[in-house]
Amino acid sequence: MLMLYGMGLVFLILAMLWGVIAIFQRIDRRMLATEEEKAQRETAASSPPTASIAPELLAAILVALDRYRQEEAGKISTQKRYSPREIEQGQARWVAVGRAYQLRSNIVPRRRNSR
Amino acid sequence: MLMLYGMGLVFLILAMLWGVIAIFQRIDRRMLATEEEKAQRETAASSPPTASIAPELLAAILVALDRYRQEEAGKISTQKRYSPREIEQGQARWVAVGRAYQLRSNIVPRRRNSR
Amino acid sequence: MLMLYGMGLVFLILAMLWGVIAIFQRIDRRMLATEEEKAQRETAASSPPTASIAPELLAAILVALDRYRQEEAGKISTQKRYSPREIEQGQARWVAVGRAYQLRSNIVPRRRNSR
Amino acid sequence: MNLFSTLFTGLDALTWGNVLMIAVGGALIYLAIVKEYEPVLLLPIGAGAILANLPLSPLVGESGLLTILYKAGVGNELFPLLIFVGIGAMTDFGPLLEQPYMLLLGAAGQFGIFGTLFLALLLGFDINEAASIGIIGAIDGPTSIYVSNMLAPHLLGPIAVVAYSYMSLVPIIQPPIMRALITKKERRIHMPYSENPVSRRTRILFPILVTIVVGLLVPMAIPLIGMLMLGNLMKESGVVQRLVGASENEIANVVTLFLGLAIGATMQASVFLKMDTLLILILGIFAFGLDTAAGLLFAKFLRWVVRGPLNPLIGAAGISAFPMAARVVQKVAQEEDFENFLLMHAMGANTAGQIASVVAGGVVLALFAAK
Amino acid sequence: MNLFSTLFTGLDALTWGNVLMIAVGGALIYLAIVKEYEPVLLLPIGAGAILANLPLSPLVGESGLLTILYKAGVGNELFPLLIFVGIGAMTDFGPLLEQPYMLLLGAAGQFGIFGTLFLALLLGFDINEAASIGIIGAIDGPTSIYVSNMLAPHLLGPIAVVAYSYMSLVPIIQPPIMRALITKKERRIHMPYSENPVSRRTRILFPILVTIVVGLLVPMAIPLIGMLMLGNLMKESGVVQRLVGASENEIANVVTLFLGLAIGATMQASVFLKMDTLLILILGIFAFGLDTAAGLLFAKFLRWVVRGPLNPLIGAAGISAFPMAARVVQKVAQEEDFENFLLMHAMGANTAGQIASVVAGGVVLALFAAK
Amino acid sequence: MNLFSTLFTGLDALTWGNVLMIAVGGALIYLAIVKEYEPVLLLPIGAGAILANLPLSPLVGESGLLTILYKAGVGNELFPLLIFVGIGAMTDFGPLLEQPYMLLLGAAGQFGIFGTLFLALLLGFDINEAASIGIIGAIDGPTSIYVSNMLAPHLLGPIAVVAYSYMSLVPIIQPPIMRALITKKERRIHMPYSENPVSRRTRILFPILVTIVVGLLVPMAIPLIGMLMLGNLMKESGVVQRLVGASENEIANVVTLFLGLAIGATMQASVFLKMDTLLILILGIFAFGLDTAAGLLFAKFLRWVVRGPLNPLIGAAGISAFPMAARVVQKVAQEEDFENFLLMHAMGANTAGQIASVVAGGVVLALFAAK
Ligand code: NA
Ligand code: NA
Ligand code: NA
Repeated sequence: MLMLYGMGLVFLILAMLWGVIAIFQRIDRRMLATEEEKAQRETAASSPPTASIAPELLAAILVALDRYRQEEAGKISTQKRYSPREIEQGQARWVAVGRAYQLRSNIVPRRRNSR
Repeated sequence: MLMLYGMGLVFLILAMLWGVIAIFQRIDRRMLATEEEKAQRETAASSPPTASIAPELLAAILVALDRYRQEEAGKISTQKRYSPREIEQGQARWVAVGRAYQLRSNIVPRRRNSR
Repeated sequence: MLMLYGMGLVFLILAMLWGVIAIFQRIDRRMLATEEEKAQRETAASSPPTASIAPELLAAILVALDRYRQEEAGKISTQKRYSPREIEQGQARWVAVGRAYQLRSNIVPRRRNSR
Repeated sequence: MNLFSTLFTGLDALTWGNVLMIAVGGALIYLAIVKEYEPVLLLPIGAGAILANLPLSPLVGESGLLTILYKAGVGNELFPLLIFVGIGAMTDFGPLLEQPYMLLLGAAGQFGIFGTLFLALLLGFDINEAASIGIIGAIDGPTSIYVSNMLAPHLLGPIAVVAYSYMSLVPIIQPPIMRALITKKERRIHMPYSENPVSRRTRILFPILVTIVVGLLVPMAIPLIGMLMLGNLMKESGVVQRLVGASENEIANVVTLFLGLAIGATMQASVFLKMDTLLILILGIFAFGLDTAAGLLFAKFLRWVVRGPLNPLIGAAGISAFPMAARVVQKVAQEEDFENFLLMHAMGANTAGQIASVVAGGVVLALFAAK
Repeated sequence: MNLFSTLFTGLDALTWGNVLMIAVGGALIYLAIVKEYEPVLLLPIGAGAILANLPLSPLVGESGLLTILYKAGVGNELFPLLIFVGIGAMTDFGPLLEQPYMLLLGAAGQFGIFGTLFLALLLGFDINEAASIGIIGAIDGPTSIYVSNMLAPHLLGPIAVVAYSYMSLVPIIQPPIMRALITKKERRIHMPYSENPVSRRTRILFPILVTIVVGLLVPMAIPLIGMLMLGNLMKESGVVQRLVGASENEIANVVTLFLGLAIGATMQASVFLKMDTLLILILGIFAFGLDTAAGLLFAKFLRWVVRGPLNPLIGAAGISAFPMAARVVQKVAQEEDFENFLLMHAMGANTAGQIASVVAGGVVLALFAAK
Repeated sequence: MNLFSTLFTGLDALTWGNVLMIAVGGALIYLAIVKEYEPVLLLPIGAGAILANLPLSPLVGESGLLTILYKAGVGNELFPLLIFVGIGAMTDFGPLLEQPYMLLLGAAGQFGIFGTLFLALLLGFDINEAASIGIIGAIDGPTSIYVSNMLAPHLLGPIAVVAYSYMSLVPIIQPPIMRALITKKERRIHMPYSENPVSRRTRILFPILVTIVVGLLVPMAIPLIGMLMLGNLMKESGVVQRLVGASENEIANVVTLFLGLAIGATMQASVFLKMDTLLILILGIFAFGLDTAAGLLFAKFLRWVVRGPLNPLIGAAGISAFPMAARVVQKVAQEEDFENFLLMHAMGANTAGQIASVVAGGVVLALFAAK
């Protein structure tokens, strides 16, 4: 009995999760379809070149692309996020540029807006 | 008195550890002897070139070799061990190759074992 | 009232910190003055070349220099500090050199101080 | 006198039980180092067992280090849950999201839990002990530790040891069962790659919704599924790399070391050297086998239902034991046809098994913890 | 029966409050991932809120993980103080040491604390609650958590959420106020770079003396200022890189994750879903605005006093919110004159704001904690 | 009134003891930064001393951060033991395994423990205090902290400070003693490199067997030797790099910081500013000298026994103080003969001293802890 209850519950819950994912998939596909339609209208006549590429090469490209995307994703989000090291270095550069400009503005006298 | 007891105990225990290591050494040497015998029979006539090498060079080679061994040891054990990052990347490559093959099997129709 | 007390305290304390820093600054400037005097007497006639450098370049140099200093600071203090990894590696090199020398002293017989 | 009596307090207190347990600890270290069976856990467990069984060891006294570690993270279930955050941060649910029907294979791969539970009851274990032994069939270390520590903490040692040792044996346990139950012809089935797109939105929403759905249905599963999915959410979000790194590395490594030592410390001679431990050893193998068989047979059944190109081998990956089971599937499939690539499908079933294990752990707790 | 009753215990216990709080948790996660508002804190807070509000969640039970984390580091103030060590290790007080008069701008930027406190009293909050809400005006996460947890722990959740959310909004909140209060002409003022040399000796002595001076005057501020300056001392010493690394990375990351989860767990429906939370949301904005205005006006006043080239915009950086406020100043100044570089001056005011926030936190505790 | 009374509570409570202790803390920070004496420990200890001696410091109150850290890891001996895991993971017992007779030099280098103990008894310290002071002669930080915290916790502060400060002074303390006791001729002795092969099996079995042998003979030494050898076992196994990394870095760094702060916090004026502290300062030097002399003389004796090429200088490395003592030996030997390479031999004696220190710590506890 317990076995039945137990396995029944497990199957029930995972089936529900299946349902949840299925709904996601439908939404994804619909959204993608819209995007693809747009894309197709834009790229119109150009045919996909994948057919003529050796599968090993295709695989390599896929991997490289994925890797690149991951790295880019990491980099971008790092830049946007609060990340003191980068900030400090960024600041150092800014400050240095600022210093240089303001040193120059002391060396070469020129019109200032300040009183 | 306490000093005697204390230092006596310390010496006693460390002497016992010496005994333990000595036994190890004997086993090691015996094993190595057997291995060396085998190795000698194999390499027979060739004489060791160490005598003609400058000691600094020899030192450098020893260090480099040791370093290399350490790194190799680290790498191999890492590969064998459960290491999710590597697995994920490994998986990515496998999956990509698999994808490419199975994409091709869709593009170029060929005999399939499946029903 | 509380606002007055509170803000008053905050201003008071920060003003005191200002005083502390001001004292530091005075000491720093005095020390630097002495050092600069010495330096000037040494470098005497040579004029600073900064004026003729483009500010962007100057900025880049400043940043690079700062970076270099940081790294050097890090390295030196690491070397001086108790840092087992470096020690182990350092030891490996020492040991290897020592081994090589002492291997040689076994190969090429020479005068020993030992009994 | 003083010298000798001091010197011999330890030797005096030495029992045969201690000697045997030190040997068991040594054996675990041997498995860890020479056989490389899950070394990051078995080595600390073995070391903990030795350190706890040296007579009069202050490490397991009331304020001993191993006791402190046990109280700090095993007794209160902190450590296995923190490890789950790290596992979640390392898991890619992509293959599962592309083929969600795999979730059923994950469910089937938990059959061994209840089968073993039943058998343990027959062998005379009480209901909580039986459930703890059954959970070995989840084939997931932290789940086994979490559940057994809650239901029958006195069996934690042997259960954890069995769970991790056998997990390393998956490449030896599974293939014979796979070859026996799945015909050569079936093993040759190629599976087309399903080109279901998975958006970033889906990947981010998935861990959140799984937590809510499972949490609402089985509140006892909230800690396990919640921490697993928290790790995955952080990974997929892409905006908290620092926290993901801390979960995967700092937290996971430190906690693994402490968890292993603390579990090893529970392996005291008086608790471990019993017939029960031997039975758990046997029941564990049974759980692994039953899980695998159930997964395979269910996959066969599923293939009969859908009548499509489904290779029943991937059912074996539903047991979890991530990622070894998926690799075993790929290997066995390639034995028959070198150009058959099932790995990605197996990974889907494997991550499904991971989720199903956690759900099953919660179900077991819901059914037995209250009683 | 058993099956269904087991299945529905969670759903049975679900209240509208839970649903709403899960939605709030989801909203925080949305802000963290999509808007990238302080994700390292808001994502764990949101996840903690969801996990704590799933009905019957064992995570917030007496020995639940989130309760353990709360007790281990929030209740006893350990986590915010450890984060301060990391912040100190990351902060460069160089620009401030070159222009110490900036400290007054930092003091002015705390006006919002007391202004908001006053307003909160008028709105009917009791004195400790009002002080806790006022401390949002410190515009510094750990200070807000430390002080509010000491004075009014039941408001910790909303105050932490408001503090971190609005901190991300600084680039939106500040510019309009800056444009309104500072004339175009003033915004164009260039500030010469002050060539005050700062020796290594000064950089090392600074954190020590600040700790002693502030500690002697306001003992309640010792934990906050002491930990901040400990981190800075370790950094400037240059001889304990290992400890600096541990403070900035290992400790900071792990503690941030645990702190966020624990704070999220305090956001129970019964505590969070009150009028008070809404009022705190409004008072928070008020505190940010008042701080900025006070900083700007005080900078204008200072310029009138010294009659030198002082761009009043840098007053806005005195609120702390390091390093965002300084960047906002630079951006607004460059809108008027592309060649105007105020960043370093703003950084001075910004780190002054950091110190002033901590001092103000101590002053608030000294005035109210005893009562 | 309120303003001034608030402002002056701290200054009011200030005593001369506080001022002196803050100065002591400053002096420790000076030694750490300028002299680079063990900065990773002395800087946090100094900072802890300042923070604990600011009047009314909430950090040392009942739920203050420093009190929490003390309870979390010093009172229960967790921190020194965790540091031992890291030390074990960094130590290479290879040179010792090649020349095991070095173990006797390690034993001889512990003579200072018992000599100092005896002297401390004469000076009027009670038996437990005397043993705690004697353990400075182990010349090993964590051992000193572990033993003294168990026998005489009120002396922990000065003992830890003395142990770490003098450890940095080894290059100054040892050479004169070496030159006084060992003749020029002896210092010139070359030692042949012993080509005893050490297999990986031996390297792995060594830490296990040392734990068992020492543990059986001196149960009180199990925590110290067990953790040291656990770290070494993990390192030599080569299969748990993740755990080794965590022990060497994450755990070691975080624990060192917390340990230093907590020890600093024990240095309250009322406890530290006593004649006893001054006596400990003097007895510490005595312990270091006695250790060195005993090691050197025993090495001379050993040379007389074996009548082989044994340079007595390596006896000085038997005191432990790893790896400084070994370097001092090499340096002093090279002063006489630039081509004399004793470093590897000295390293053997040095790691022997490490093991002997731990064994001696256990022996001291076995002899005195029970009473
Ligand atoms: Na499973
Ligand atoms: Na502020
Ligand atoms: Na020693």
